[in-house]
Amino acid sequence: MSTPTEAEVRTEVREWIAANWNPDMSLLEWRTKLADSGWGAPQWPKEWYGRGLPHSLVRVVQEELAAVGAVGPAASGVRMLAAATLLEHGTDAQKKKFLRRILTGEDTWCQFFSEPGSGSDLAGATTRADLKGDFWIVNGQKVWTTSAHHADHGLLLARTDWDVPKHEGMSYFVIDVKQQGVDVQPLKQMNGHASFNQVFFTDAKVPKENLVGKVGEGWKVAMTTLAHERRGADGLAPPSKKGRKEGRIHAEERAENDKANEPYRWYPQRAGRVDLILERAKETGADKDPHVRQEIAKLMIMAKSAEWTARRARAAQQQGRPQGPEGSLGKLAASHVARGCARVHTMMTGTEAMLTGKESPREGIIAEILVSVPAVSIAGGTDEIQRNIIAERVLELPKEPRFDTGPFRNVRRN
Amino acid sequence: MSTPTEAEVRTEVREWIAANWNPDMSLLEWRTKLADSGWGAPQWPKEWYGRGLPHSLVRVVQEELAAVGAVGPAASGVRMLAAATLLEHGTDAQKKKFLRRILTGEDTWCQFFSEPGSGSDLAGATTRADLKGDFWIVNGQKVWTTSAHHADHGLLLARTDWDVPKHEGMSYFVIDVKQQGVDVQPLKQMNGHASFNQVFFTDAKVPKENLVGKVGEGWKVAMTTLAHERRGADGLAPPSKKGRKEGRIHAEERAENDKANEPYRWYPQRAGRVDLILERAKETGADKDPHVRQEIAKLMIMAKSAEWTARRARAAQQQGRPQGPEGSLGKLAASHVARGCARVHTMMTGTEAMLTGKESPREGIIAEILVSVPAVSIAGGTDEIQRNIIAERVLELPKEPRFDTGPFRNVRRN
Amino acid sequence: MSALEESKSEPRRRIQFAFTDEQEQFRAAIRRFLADKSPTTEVRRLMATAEGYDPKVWRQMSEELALPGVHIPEQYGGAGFGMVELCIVTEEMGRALLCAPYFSTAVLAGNAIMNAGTEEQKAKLLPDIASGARLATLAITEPNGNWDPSSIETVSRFRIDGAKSYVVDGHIADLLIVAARVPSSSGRDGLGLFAVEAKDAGVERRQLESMDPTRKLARIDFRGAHATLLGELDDGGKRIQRTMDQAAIALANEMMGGAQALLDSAVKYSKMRVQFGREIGSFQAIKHKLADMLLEVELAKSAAYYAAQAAAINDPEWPALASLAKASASESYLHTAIETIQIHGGIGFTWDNDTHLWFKRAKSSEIFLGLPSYHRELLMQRWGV
Amino acid sequence: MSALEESKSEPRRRIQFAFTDEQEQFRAAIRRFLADKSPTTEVRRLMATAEGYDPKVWRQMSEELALPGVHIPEQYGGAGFGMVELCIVTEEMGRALLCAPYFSTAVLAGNAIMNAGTEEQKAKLLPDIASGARLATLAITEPNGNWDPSSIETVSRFRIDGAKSYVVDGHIADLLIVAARVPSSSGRDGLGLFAVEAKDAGVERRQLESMDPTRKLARIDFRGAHATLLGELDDGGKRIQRTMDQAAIALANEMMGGAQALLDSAVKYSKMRVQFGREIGSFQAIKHKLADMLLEVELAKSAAYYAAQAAAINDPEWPALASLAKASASESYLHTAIETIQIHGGIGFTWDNDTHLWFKRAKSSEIFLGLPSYHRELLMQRWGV
Repeated sequence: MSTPTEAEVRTEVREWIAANWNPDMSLLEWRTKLADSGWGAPQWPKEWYGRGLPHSLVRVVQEELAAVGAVGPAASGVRMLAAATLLEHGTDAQKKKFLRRILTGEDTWCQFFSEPGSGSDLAGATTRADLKGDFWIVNGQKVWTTSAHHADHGLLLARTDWDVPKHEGMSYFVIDVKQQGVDVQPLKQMNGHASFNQVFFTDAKVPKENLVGKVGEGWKVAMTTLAHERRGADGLAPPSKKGRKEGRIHAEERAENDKANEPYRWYPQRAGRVDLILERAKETGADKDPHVRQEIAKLMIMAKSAEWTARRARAAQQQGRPQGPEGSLGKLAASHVARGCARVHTMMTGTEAMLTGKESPREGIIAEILVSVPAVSIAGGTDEIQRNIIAERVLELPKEPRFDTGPFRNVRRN
Repeated sequence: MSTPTEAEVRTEVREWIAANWNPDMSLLEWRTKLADSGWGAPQWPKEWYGRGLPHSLVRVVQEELAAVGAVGPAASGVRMLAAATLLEHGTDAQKKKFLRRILTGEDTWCQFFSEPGSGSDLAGATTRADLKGDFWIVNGQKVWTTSAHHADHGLLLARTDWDVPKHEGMSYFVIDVKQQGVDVQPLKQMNGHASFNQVFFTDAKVPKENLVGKVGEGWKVAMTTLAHERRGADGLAPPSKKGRKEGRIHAEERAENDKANEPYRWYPQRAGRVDLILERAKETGADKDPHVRQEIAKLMIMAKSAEWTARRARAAQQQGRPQGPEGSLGKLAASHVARGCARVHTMMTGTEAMLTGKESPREGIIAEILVSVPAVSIAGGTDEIQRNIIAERVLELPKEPRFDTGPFRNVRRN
Repeated sequence: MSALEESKSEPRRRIQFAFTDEQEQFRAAIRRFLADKSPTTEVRRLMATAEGYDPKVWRQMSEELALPGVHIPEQYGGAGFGMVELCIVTEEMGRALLCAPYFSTAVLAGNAIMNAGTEEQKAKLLPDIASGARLATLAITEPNGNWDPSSIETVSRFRIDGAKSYVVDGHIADLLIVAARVPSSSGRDGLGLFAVEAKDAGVERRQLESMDPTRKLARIDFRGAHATLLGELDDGGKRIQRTMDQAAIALANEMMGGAQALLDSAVKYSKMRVQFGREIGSFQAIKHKLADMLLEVELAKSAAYYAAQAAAINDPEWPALASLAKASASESYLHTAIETIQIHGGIGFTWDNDTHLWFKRAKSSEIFLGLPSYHRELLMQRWGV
Repeated sequence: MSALEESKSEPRRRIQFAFTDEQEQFRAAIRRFLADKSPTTEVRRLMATAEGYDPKVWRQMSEELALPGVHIPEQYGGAGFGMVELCIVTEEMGRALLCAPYFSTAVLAGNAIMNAGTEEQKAKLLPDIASGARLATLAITEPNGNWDPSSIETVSRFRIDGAKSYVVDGHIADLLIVAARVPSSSGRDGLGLFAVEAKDAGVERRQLESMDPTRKLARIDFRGAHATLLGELDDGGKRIQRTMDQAAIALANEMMGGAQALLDSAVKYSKMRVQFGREIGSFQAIKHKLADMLLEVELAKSAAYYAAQAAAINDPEWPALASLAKASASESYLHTAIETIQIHGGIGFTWDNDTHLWFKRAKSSEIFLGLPSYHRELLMQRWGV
């Protein structure tokens, strides 16, 4: 069967929407329709809640949904990484069991990769899974998990073989979070937020059929998850911006989004709020100080240049040219910008920057910047790891000699 | 025999000076007296041109020599490092042959350690010495040698065994520089000066008896030389500052000093001339610019703090306390100060800093700073090597894993 | 303290680049005391209280070690030492992040009274400070946050009116030393230091939410409170400035104690933490970062020590050095804190890891008494540039 | 150039974040030419001459590649491209460190005439510039070294009097475009650009000893030399500023070509040089330094490219961006040069190693047209802050 044209798709989806969309439905009712019709994830295979459309036509579906203000499938958090990973590596039984409830939003997912002892060195995980009868028995600790306290399922990377090199001894599982043996604790940060969890596994159980990929291929499967994470959300319908926003369904969606976005409320402050720099300069009178002007200019030059560098990277990609070094540099630039912001915000704010909370400048936003910025050069890979990546992958400098080869059992670890 | 008292030494040397000093002597004549009497190097053993005095009494001799404006023994350049090394590791024949002529200034010395292929990694030297009959035959290249074109003898570190680890296969020699087979070339720097030489050895000869220490112990002997180099001149009489400076002997000494100091003329500029910063601020009007004032203050704070840190190190040493980290940090601080000076001098000088030579500010001194400062973070051990030393020796962090163990023949090199 | 007492008799006329054996013993005694009384469990407990200190520990510090009066002459009940010993105390307190009204009572109020009070006033006020019986503080800055005394607007003669803010331990002090000016004066003229009882009906105090919970700040409104001028009005501006310069030096030393504590913890963690099969401290990225941190800490520490020595012998350059040391310590402490978090990685950003306690002190101390750029400009002026 | 000619017809209205295929081909052609004509052996030969360029190579650049007129409209004998292509040329020349009077003739004088000249003047002066037949330059700065046109003191009406300095290629230019003011004007008023023949009896030129021997500078004294006003006096100040802003953008791009050449050489050396049994590029100290250098170069390059694009489409923000790009390129180029020497170690400080040639260009370009701090302040003013 040949691929339909853009016009055909547009007509078909428009008709389907006209027949089915109603903002007074419940969110679940509507998303069930989306999943069963395949319009919720049109690029997924027909047999798995999609319509097998090429990526280039997904936009058409999104446009039509947005045109009437229709809500999309559940897409927040880790669930779409789970879907992408299962579509690539899962068994049919797994796809059947999990994919539909991902789209409908009935299940919430989280990711169990990082551990206290393996941060920069993710492949050094020591959480273990041992096969006993029909179950893998899981023991260990994971950390930096977002929203584990809401999650139904977790993507788990655990060690199943200690006698092979580190990357070869891990397996990948879907674990039921809501079971005895999985203890989810909040992890409070220095800025007072608790956006992450630490999770303790004590003889937690994973049924054999929840192994994703083969035993020992966990690293490979995890790479799929991480690649999708880096790429961002996978072309699924973003929350629609147009159309009426009244009706039961929108209220339900807003509640869902609020819950999903809660852990990320301080992220703009972590990045330094460069958007406030010039405003604050005027507001505080710092724009009269020749030295502060220099510091502001240095910071704004860096921030602007980082933005343009990212756009150069995207433009090169769009032209199908090799992406060039621009993409990999963004994270490092973001650290510099954030640290620069903390410095300049302090200079501009002066003594008031000793305060925090409601009474402090911008109702605590400035204070939150100052205590959040230190995370930016750590989260998602430290600056040091970024420099290694840039040096080895972009500049092709010789690799760091390794000391963690051979059977993992013998590798030095924490 | 017991150690004489300070008063005894003072009386004895004063009488000797009264009987012998005369500024109309030739420099050689006077220094021969100094060497033969032992007053030129009173802390050296009696049998080797000294008087066996403790270091604490050397000052007394220096004071008495200085009091009449008497010239000291020849001390410039590498000759005192040679003497210290020979006193510790040399044979009696070597001491007899070389030490006296070091004090009299009849011989000039230089040091052949660094090579083009072994800069930071001094023990990676590949200049070779092979024993043929009664001579070691030397082939290879040395670099960064100061005043080799004036030198009579060189302290040579050369590889004599390629089948043992790098530090164990080197030997230490005294080589006659003025022979066929030793080709001394000037090495011009980016600032236009040629303070160093590169030296090519082609079947150059070293008589067997000029081996210092045992075969294979060259690294150990070189460490003695380097330790004395780091410690600076070894308590020998500095050029006297008091007293009459007329007479033949002073003219001869000035000529000698001018020649010895010639390679170092640009060193103050290499260090950045922090002494000129405040003067130049007034001279250029940069002291009116609030931003430049901040930059000046940052620089001066660093420079002053570096000075005080060095004094803390000396004070701790004098109190016999562990020296603490202050000493090892000086070189790194000097790099920061020099780079800061180059930056601030540029800001203050402005457009005139595009010029060089006589017509440029301060008759070329500012320009010379700008093109000389890059050497400060390299010469005498790069900043990177300094950081390794500080981290490993002061903070006692784990050592860098090594890739140059085993027989030197198999070690990767340039 | 007996070893220390001997050293009092030796007048020092030159800057010393090493502490005396007696000073080192004094430091060791304080360090032992604080290791015992101010572990981070205690810091965390106290920073969560409204008062922010433990009266029992304060009593012990006062009675056993006589710390609040270390720099107060013996005739006023103090130990009779000077700036160098005071700065040894603050350095060790900064290292341990002690939660106690020491900086307010001893450094700010104590020096203010010594700088401005008449013999009679000193004899009346200092003994209670030296003994730790009363808590006190100095109120300088006003809600505009300006650290230059010329900008003071609070007015006083026998009654005081105005508002002060960012007052350290202002919520618990018994005695408030307030910088104010006589009506219709301006600039550096007409300024004076006034003693006000905190319990006066004209005093209204409100604790502010401070970024650094280990150092409490308050806003204080004065509405006709009774005030006693300390000394004369003649050179009140100078006396205020002198007090602030001494405070800057004591703060710089306190900061370097904190910076050293952070550096030590970063070094320790980097020797212990293993990633990729080796201690992270064996990677040059960490190694060289730590070497740079050490350099920065040592340089700023040299400045802080030098300034204390210069103030102790009343070297004419000492006010310039106060600004130099404050600017240097501010940059060094904050940078050390940022890099210590970085070396700890994710764990360093968590609440349960202790690093953020020092980070917040570093950030807040960078600002307290004036930002580095303020002090650099002051330094240039004081150097006559 | 045929591929390029097609692109001329497409008017671009938006900032482009990638070069077109035609622009990439143009760049490749220039790079090949310069690799052939301007190896460092040639740079070293020419920098030691008084003229500082090779007339034969200049002729080839002009005739084969039509470079001097790349940005000059076709009706005046140019190739009819704009700022983006001009900046591609300067970037490649900066990379190769070409010794030639291009910046003076094409960038400075060419733009000055286009900005200020009447139709008649452009028709008279530009063809010889586009064809490379005449060398020209722009004399702005005076011996006081100030880059702000308001500070110009040289006066002119029909005769010109005053002194100019730091004039690029002033010793070999045939035509001098001189920024001067009418008598008794001041500030931005009364300024204009004047054409003066270098051979006029009232012109005295003296080459200055420049730190960067690949870019020659001259001092020019005018004593009653004949001068022709280009265009009108009305907004002479604006036309001068526009010329300088264009020059700043072209220079920023030139600098980034140089910075990239240095970075490439540092990367290459670090892969080749072995110490302690491994390539120095395998040490994190070097690895991370190079990663930081790459970031700095890419950021500054993005700014230089963006500014050229903005000027090409006459985006209202482009003068601000000229200052932004110049400040950014200055810091980046100089830092890259310093670190490239550092990575080379001792050899990097020698005369025979090529690094210092770029270092001196970097140092001198940091200053030329105004220091980074000057341009940062200008940027803030232009942003309305």
